Amino acid sequence: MFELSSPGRRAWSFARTDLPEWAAADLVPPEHLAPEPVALPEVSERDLVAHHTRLTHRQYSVDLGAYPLGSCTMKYNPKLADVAASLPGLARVHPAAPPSCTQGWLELLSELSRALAEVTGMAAVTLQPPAGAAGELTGLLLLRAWHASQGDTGRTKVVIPDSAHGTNPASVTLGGYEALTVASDHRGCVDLAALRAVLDDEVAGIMLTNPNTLGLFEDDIAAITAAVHEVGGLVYYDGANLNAILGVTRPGDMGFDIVHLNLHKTFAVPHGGGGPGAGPVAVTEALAPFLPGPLPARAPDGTYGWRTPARSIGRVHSWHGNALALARAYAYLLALGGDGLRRVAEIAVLNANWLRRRLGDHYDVPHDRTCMHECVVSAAGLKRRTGVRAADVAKRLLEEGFHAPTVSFPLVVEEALMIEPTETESPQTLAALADALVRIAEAASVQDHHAPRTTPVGRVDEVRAARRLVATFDARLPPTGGG
Amino acid sequence: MFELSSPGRRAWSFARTDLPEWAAADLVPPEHLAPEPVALPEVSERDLVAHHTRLTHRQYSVDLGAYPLGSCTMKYNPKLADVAASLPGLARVHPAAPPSCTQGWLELLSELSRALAEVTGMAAVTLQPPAGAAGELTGLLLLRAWHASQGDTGRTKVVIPDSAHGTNPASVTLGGYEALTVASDHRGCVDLAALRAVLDDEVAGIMLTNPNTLGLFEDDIAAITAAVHEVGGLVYYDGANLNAILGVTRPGDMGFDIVHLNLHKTFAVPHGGGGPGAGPVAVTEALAPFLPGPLPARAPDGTYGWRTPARSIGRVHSWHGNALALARAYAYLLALGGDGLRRVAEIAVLNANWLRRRLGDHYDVPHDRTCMHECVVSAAGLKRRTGVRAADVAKRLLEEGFHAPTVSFPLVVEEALMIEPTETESPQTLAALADALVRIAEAASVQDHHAPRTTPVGRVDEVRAARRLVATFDARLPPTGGG
Amino acid sequence: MAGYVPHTDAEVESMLGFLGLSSVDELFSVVPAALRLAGRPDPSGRRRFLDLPDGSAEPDVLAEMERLAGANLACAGPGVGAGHGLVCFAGGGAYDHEVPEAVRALASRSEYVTAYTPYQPEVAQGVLQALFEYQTMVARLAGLAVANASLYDGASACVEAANLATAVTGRPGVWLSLGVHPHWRATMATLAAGSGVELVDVPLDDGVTAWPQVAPDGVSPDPPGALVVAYPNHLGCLEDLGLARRVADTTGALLVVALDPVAAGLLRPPGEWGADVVVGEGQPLGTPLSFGGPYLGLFTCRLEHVRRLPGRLVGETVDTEGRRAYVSTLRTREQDIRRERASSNVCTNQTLIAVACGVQLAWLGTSGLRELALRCARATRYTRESLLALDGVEPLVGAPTLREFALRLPADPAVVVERMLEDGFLAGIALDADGGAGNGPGLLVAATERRTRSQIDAYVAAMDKVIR
Amino acid sequence: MAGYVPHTDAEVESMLGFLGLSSVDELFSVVPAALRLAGRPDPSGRRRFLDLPDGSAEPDVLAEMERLAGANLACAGPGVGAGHGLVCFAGGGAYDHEVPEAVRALASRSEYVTAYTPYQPEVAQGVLQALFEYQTMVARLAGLAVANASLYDGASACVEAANLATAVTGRPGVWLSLGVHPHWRATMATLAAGSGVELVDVPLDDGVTAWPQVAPDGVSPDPPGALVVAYPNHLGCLEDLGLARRVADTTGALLVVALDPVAAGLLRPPGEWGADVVVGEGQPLGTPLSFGGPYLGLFTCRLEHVRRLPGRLVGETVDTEGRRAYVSTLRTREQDIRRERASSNVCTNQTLIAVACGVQLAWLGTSGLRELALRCARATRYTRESLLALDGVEPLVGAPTLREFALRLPADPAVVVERMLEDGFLAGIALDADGGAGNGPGLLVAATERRTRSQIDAYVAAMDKVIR
Ligand SMILES: Cc1ncc(COP(=O)(O)O)c(C=O)c1O
Ligand SMILES: Cc1ncc(COP(=O)(O)O)c(C=O)c1O
Repeated sequence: MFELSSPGRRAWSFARTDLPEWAAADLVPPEHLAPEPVALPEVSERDLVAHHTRLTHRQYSVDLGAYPLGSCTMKYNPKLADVAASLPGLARVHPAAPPSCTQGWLELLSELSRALAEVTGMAAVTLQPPAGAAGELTGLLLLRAWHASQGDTGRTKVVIPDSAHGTNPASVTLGGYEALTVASDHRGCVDLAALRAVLDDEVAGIMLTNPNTLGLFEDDIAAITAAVHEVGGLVYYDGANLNAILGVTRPGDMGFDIVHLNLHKTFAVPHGGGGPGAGPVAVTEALAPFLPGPLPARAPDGTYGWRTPARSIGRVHSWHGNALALARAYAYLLALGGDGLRRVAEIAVLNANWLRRRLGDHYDVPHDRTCMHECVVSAAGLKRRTGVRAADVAKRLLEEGFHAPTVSFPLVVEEALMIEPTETESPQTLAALADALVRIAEAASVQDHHAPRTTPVGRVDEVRAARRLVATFDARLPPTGGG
Repeated sequence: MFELSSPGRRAWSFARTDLPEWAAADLVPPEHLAPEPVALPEVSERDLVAHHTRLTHRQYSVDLGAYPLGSCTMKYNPKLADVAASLPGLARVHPAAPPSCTQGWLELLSELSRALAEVTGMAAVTLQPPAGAAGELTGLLLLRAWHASQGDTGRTKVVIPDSAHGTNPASVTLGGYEALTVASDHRGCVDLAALRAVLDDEVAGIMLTNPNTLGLFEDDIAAITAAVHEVGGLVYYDGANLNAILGVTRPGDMGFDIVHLNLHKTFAVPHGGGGPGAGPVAVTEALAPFLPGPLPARAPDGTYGWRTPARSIGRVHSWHGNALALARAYAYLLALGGDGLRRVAEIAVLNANWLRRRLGDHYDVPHDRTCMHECVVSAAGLKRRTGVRAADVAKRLLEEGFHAPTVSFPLVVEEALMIEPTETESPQTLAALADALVRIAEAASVQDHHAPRTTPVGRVDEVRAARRLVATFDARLPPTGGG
Repeated sequence: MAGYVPHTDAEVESMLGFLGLSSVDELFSVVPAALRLAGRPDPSGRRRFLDLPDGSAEPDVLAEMERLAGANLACAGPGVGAGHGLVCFAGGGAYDHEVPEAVRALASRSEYVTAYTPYQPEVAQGVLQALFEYQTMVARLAGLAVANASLYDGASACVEAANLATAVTGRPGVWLSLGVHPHWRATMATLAAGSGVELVDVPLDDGVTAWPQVAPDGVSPDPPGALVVAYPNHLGCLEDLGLARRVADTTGALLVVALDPVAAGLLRPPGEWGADVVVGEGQPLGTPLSFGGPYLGLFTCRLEHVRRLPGRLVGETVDTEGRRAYVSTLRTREQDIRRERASSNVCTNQTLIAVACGVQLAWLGTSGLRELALRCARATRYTRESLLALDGVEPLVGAPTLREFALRLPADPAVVVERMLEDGFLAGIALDADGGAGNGPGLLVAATERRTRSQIDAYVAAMDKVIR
Repeated sequence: MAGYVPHTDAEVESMLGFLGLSSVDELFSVVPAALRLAGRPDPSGRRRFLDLPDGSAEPDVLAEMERLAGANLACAGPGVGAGHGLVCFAGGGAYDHEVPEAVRALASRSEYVTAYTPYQPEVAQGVLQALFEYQTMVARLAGLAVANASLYDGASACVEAANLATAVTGRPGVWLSLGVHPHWRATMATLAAGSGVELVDVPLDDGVTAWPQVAPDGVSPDPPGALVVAYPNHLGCLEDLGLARRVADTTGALLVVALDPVAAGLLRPPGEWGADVVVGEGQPLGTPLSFGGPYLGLFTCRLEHVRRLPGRLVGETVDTEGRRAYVSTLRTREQDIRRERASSNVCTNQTLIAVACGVQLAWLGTSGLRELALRCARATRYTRESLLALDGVEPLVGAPTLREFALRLPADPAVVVERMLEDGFLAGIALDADGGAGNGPGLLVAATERRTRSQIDAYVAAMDKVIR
């Protein structure tokens, strides 16, 4: 982009105007006026289009094929949701416009909240958090506010299992708590005895995801939530894995108090290369008064407005959350309905189990029992036999035209490959993916350290990137060819 | 696509309906009822999306880079025209709707006609022909009708230069005439003497493009049109090369009677992988009464309607031509305006001449004088020296990330490479293209017969395709890998 | 702006310098001065060469395009009642079908949109394979062996079919059913002036073609090269293709059938009836109404005629590595090679519309195409029965119909259409004596899968009011 | 349909067979029965597990979404007068700017839209390079060395800036100008409850921040870790960043500036004023109003703080062949590696919005960004002068403004906004005492490059009528 630049070239054009043409110096006091304009690329629209179109040809995506990244739920993102989210009546609405001109939006947000409450088995929902981690932090602040409301300010710790996603401990810290890690047991589940041993009146709560990060359903879940409640703690549900249990079981029924959802996983909001997502938080009746506000609310006359809960912790977003992402999720929800959501869970779980079984002869399966929406296999044996690690398998899979699974996570499994096929991959695609993984295992060799060789670039030097930081074009090294 | 199919799988869904659910047998008389449904692929929406997204990654396009195909004017297609053509108020209008509800369309078509008349220097325009060749045939039928109206039915021949595009002679035949070829002279232009020698009262007219297919301006043009008029013939302008002369000179001013335009070249209608285009025909006052109808017309009260010219040859399209392509061209015209059109010609010609000069030391330039919007160079010398032909150069250029020029055309130049950079390619892109062509010439070797090697597929076996025709999946050979 | 030209003044200077020129105007010195536009200086001193306004910025262009779009009454979606555009009951070869967003999204991928004709197959496998799939599906719809990669529209496909048939048989005569769309017939007549095809109109009898009596030995004074008949025809009626085939057999003509591709979801394929060439208008599959274009000419024929096939044909082959690959094939038929002896002059066709059609057909699949046809037929039946229940409304003809039908109204159809606009309905197409194929004025009505019961009921109620 | 699941019943059967199961329900036997939703049979006998309606087909979904969209008053384009949506004079951190179609088209390429976070750089060079370019341009806007790959929105960027500054200085106190957007301040307050950041509100004096007096030796009883100030601030005023820098220097605090990226086209970059961290709301560059999201948190800082940078950072490197390549770097800051000691918990950010912003900035280029800022400033000046000419309308504060300004009206601003809707204008944002940063109720007005003279004149005329 910067190399395409030529001084004075331009893509921009602005509408005809007949406003007075005050000069910059008439409009900006001298001490504030930029001495020179910001140096940006100067390119033609044609070159801009070619540049980015070419870049997209160097980018894998769900639309190009299977994306079995564990813990990420990379399912098909229906095109109809793209269209819904670009309707001018949704996309061109100012967030500070009074409710009298945003009734459609308020109804949408209100109905979406209701549906998410039903799916999770909770009482009330905030749609403000713009991603999962933001939802977690919101949840922890709710937990804090709730304890404070009980006059209980001595709790300093939040328990998390060792298999938890990194955002959990990080959010715990930002929520002002200390993270207390409990180990998983041999089944890959929370060790109930170990958990009981750490539970005391310093524990503010626990964060869990169920199915857990190994893709396993925590079957002691009722006992776990009861044990935490017993010591006065609250139980937080990380909803990143909700895809597995849609219409099957609900966090509320399991005894959870606070739930965040990743709409960019479970509800097919496209991931955008790393966002935007949406991380709504749902809570029990008891916690509802603490939710961030304002919330959409329906008046007795049927009109909608905003209402801030009585003891609200305050806002967690500049406006109303990632509204257009919420609109996409709502369109998806309408398309699927209750029946479609249940079907999602059924087929997501079927696909994952099929893969687990199919791969079992070629990879280690540390927890070889019915998994939920994803399965974790290990390349530990492969590594011992051939030197080929999980990361190499991942790179080889890129050569086969698939995206790689999640590797080296969860941390509790050596050489982990965490594979989440999702319900939108057909049996044929699953079979092709499995065949590729089997082929890779069977032909594993030291050559695989050099994979991938057929991708737009070869294996990338991550160490150099960190050691010799070049984070802007201005700090660039002299070109070394390619790209 | 067909391989992805699984019986019973589906992407489709239709709206809720509460109409009576008559069975097929209630609706279709038995002798008409299909014994079994049409066998189509049965795929999921997800797989359909992945399939076509992948296919697009196997396809070069203007949006990916330079496309210097001579005689094709592959310029940047502004995104704003895409949007304009998809406005529901244009895209969702039924072609048989009465004028009272299509005033916007009629105004658009009417204004576009006016602008094209101005650009060509002609009196009246039909927008019906859906492509250049259709425009040619329309023009020939106009010519025929005009002669008939003069009671002159003895004319049987239409003259075309040997360098003409293949559609010209084919259209002549379909217009009911015999094509009479005249040779070009050493300058690459129509040989005036040779032309005069064939002109007689059997000649109905001549078809020319100017600049001609060698990218050269026919500077005897006034004499040529006069000579044809002298024997009672009409002069037809193939507007495929109009990009070179926008705002510089006009067919009408040169003495042409009938002009077709390729809006998918000159007016940036994207080529769509081979259409749709639009091939409006513009004519002089004398020929206007013969135009196909109906034409958009403005009533004295300012409203628009349809009017069929008095002696119309009749329709040449099911409806009103490729309307949405016309809308794109109109948006482009509004964006460029008169000043922008002139600028197009200036820079298109500048780019072509720069390339001609830059390539002159490495390729033969049969007619090394100022060219217009394209230049024709020859690989004849290269072939003699190295065995590498124009077609090899083209394939090598694909490896360099560019589209190839037009090769083996015009037929009058041995080993022709016809290069049309267009005005939307920057000097940097031009330089890179030229560097690649120079590199190819300098490193030419027999290896080049195996190019391209880095494209989605290697050199394609065209002979086999024709010998063992497989034109549908049903007639397929057993798979041979790939694709 | 200014033509999307990237060049800065400095770059133009430097390029001119390389050419030894001092101004851009010098490039045009090869154009005789007398022919060069002189230009007039405008108030600002700049020369204007064309009598056109200066260019506009994107927002201004879009505002103007939106103004024009706003001056039309567009067809509304199924969920929308009167007041938000017209509810469309017009057909006549252009139908208001749903285009799924996935189809729209894929067909507007910029690689498909901004590619040229696939002259370099190595970098055009996307378009080529998409066309190959399209050809396969269209051939199956027709029940024939080969389809080309598209023609301009239904009319041009019909023209080419007549040209092919007259060339194959060496007979210029074409018996053209008046059930073929009047605009197609008009186009055929226009182009016949050049090609020498001799069209003989064949009238309808109660909605279906009344072929001339032919002596059983087929020896007729002027035997045709082709019979052309539409299925369903312009009045919506189902023609007897078996009869047409027998007439063709007796006279030695080829049978050309113009097929509606949506109705094809329920009908026995013309190929099974013995059609030699099947053409059609592809718009109903994947293309919005678009004020009549770009549409899509479907063209399929028996394998034996493939060397006379007009337009482009994609074939499967292999590359140097033996990998499957696609390429334009049998190119010697085409005008750029065979020139004046080409089977057709078609060069640019409607590729992108064909790609959209292929995507749409795959989205529908076996069961979806049938379901679509069924839903159209049901909506049409319901509309027809409801309208016929109105006082003074009668069928225009008696033959069975499927997805469209013609009525005789107790009022002038053109006036009815105009008045129904006020209620938010595009009531249909008013047929004059010609459009009604000689059956006098009538109203042609089609209801697609997008029409809901409440829309139809409201339409019928409005009609009831208007025709009184 | 049904969840876009491709599986046919036969395929499900066969997969279950492979697993030795006889029903899908058995897969869920690992879920304790007591927790499993039992489901209730519906009238058709099918079990319903959730109290939600059944799924709908695409046209029905779109019709419902269109109904909801139609129940909002959207902002109109520049060419459109009253009657076709609202003409927008509201800003307050969310501005009605043009998004060029090229930007929209590129940012909606499905590879960008449907990719995950670039964990596998070899197949993610598209997103990575686009982010690298974005980082470069945003850093230049701010006049600082590094930018991250985005945060959620302006508020979250401000929160992270405060967290970084308090971590760097080891001081929990943050002097927070009341000129910072009230929603951002509210968000900071919410999150401070967990992070322990201690916010001290600093009032405005006549529109600009009145920093506390600090002893010249800087020794204050409770020195802050950061000063946070907006440029321009929420009332549209240009803050004295030189003064802020001096206060920061004296107290040893970091200076955090919340920059409007469009105003940045005319303003001296905060980095040149000595800012340590510059944050901002990126919406004005490439993103429609979107009812407030997804928006874009801009975050830039001095190089020395890069190891505390929140969120993702793309760096340039090479691949095994020495070709240029991009990759997420300094990942040890991030939560998936450093876990509870991470510099931030951000994981998913706003990549696609950042990509759009990068495309938009490149579309504008050096001269375009300046031109955009100039046009906004002109429209704003014209609007301001016209409104001030009305009886009883006064500036709310006296400090100079650029692209937005606040007025005192002779009527209740909330009522004025409501009444102006009837005339087709979103008149601005009604400021209560808090939003007015203590200056009592007022109206906050912004006019972007999309506002034409005639729109502004009509707006002022309507305002004249409404405030009387
Ligand atoms: C288990 C789990 N929890 C939390 C998150 C965080 O969500 P987000 O990336 O939206 O912040 C993720 C996803 O990345 C996750 O997989
Ligand atoms: C010189 C010339 N004439 C005529 C044509 C035919 O135009 P079309 O392909 O639109 O039928 C072309 C383009 O292919 C051409 O280059």
